[in-house]
Amino acid sequence: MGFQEIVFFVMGILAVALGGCLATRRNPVSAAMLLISLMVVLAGMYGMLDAHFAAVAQIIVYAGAIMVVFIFVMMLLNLPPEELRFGTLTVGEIILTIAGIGVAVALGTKVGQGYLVSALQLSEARAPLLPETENLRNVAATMFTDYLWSFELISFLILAAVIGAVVISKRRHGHAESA
Amino acid sequence: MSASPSPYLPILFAVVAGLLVVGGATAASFLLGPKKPNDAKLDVYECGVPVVGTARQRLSVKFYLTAILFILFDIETVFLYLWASAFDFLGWFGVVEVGLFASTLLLGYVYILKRGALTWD
Amino acid sequence: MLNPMLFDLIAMVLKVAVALLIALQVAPIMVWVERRQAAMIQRRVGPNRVGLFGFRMFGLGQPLADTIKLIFKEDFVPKQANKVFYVMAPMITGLAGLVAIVGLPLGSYVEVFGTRVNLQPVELNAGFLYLFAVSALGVYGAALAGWSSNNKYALLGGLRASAQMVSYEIAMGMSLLPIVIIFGTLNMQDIIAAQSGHLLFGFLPAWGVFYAPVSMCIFVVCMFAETNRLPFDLAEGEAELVAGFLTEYGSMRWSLFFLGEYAMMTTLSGLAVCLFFGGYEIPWLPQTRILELLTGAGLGRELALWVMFPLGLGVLLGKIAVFMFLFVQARFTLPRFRYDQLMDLGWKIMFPFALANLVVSAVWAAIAKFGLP
Amino acid sequence: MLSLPEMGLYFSFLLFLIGLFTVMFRKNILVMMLGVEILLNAANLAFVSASRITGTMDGQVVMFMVMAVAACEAAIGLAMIISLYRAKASVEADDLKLLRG
Repeated sequence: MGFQEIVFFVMGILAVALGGCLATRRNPVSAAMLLISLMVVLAGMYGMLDAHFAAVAQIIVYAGAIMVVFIFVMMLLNLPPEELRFGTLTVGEIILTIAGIGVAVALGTKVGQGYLVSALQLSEARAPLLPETENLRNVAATMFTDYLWSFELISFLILAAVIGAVVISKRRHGHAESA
Repeated sequence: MSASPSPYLPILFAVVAGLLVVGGATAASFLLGPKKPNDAKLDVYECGVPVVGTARQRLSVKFYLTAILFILFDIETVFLYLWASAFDFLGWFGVVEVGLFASTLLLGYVYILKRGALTWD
Repeated sequence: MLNPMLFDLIAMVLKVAVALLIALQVAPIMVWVERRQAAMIQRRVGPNRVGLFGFRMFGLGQPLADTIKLIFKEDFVPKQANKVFYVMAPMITGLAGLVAIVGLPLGSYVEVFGTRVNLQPVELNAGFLYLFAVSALGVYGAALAGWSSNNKYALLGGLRASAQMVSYEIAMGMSLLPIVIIFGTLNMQDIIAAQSGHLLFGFLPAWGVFYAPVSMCIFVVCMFAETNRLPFDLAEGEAELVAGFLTEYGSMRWSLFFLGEYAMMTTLSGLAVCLFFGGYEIPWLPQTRILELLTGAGLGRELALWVMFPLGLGVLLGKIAVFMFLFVQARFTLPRFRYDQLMDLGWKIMFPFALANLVVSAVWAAIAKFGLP
Repeated sequence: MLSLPEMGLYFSFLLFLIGLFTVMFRKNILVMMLGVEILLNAANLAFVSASRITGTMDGQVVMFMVMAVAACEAAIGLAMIISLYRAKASVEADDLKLLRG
């Protein structure tokens, strides 16, 4: 159990603890701030998994862009702290939860993990194309050659998101509204 | 200790040292500063004008839209950095490929300008 | 010989300490520089009263006096303010500034007991993107400060400041792409080395600014906007919204905001210097030449490297000082933008220019590197 | 005991559980959206661990795709929540019964 494993384990436990604490916060803004710290801890974990550019991109995109909009929306909708709804669980939800936890535990056992890891071996992925250069160049080399089509489709996805965001937030004509 | 100290150790150390400096300054000011709160001082500062309305009304949608469009163009910047770092490996093929990517997003940007979504009132 | 692990640890601690000291020294000095330069521009004297034992030191004691004053002023939390975030906001801004400056390269390398020590405290695989990540986190300081101080004007100021920082971040990210394309790497040390070797057209130093002048202009403008400096400081403009998101803050918390702002200004101008103006290299006299001269003059190799470290650091700080002079000069000469002009400039002018500049330099670099298609 | 990436897989499914829990047991739509973000981050962690296990770069490439999808989802979702808030002045999930959901 080298030092790296211990540090990674501690960060994992910290991430799970932050997630748990986040799920039970009454004030949405503190929940969002906890999610930002969760994302920074995850960026550290990516760094330890040798995904250096993923760590920096995670902070720039998730913690630096997506959460800014969450914070904007939460701050400006002056939301009252919400009382948590634990009591009223419907039967369907109980069954769903048990089934979910059951599947999760099955996946978590040694057999499940073995299945997961073996599933990864089947894919015919190539070895990194620029092995000893920066991690960033490897990712780019694989992305722009093997995953060419999904990269182009991503641009259409973002285009749709841009047009959708503009259309949704424009005021519908003849609809009085205060903001 | 681990084979080679990971490149993230200095960041951790800088964050801890920064927290010490920043926390120390706040604590020093909290401990050393006088503590005589009175209502006038604690009231909201509105240049002396009595406060009107609560502080948390809703504000114009422009702020949300700016931040939302920022996310989408930030994703584009991350993909462009990926391509720029492997520019010499990808050659002309990469330039054409990313050209398509960027021109599609340019369409979105032109749509925003035409629709006047970012004109501040 | 002490074991390599301890050696790396000590080297890392010392490098981070030097970087943090620079950041902590910048704030008081900049306060003095701003007042003196403002005085010079407006033909008045500026602070020169504070002195020790009758020796006036033309006002250099002023920042010291300010710091002590700020520590002893009362800091209170206004009613209904969200106490946790009210105290946390200045810490986030201050911390972002301090953690960002650690990413700058202070020099090339130094050899101690034969092992080579790289003089960049934080050298990540992703190079200078580390600085963008930290400045992206710095936005929360302004947003939380505005919201948590329960004051309409502070909320509007905090919102405007974060919206402005956010929209100029894209143009800043886009503007540095040509540099990555031309130099092929994100690592600042390699970029500086690539800038110092040869001469461009015979007499010009091969600086980034001559390769991509437009991206330098866009980056400098975005630097002003990113740190809320005039002419982009509408969020805390004194005449506009009382003091923007700083309205409810006093004493030390107020100065923490400015500590973070000055540290972020130093970091971004350091980044501009390293990418466009050759970092710690003297234009026509690269460090390798100096090393030969020094070792030729009889100094040992390690001692020569140790002599070159303060020289390189001095050159870097000198170039950053030029940018700081530019910051302060702009503050007292340019009028402030109206908010819609400011956002239009960010979205409708900076972003298209950065994109066009990227297309031009990508095609030009592709032709230069791979010949015509 | 466990190599680093396998531990990553364990933590990613723990985070997935927490995200699922947040989405199911919270009334405020915004906090549900946070739950969805946790789910996507758990998926990202699993992809990066898988990329480390197999030693190829495909995991990280797909991670950037997931990040782009998450960004678009958050952008559109929040735009909808804003217009919904303007219509109904509340963000409680129970108030949205127009479609008899």
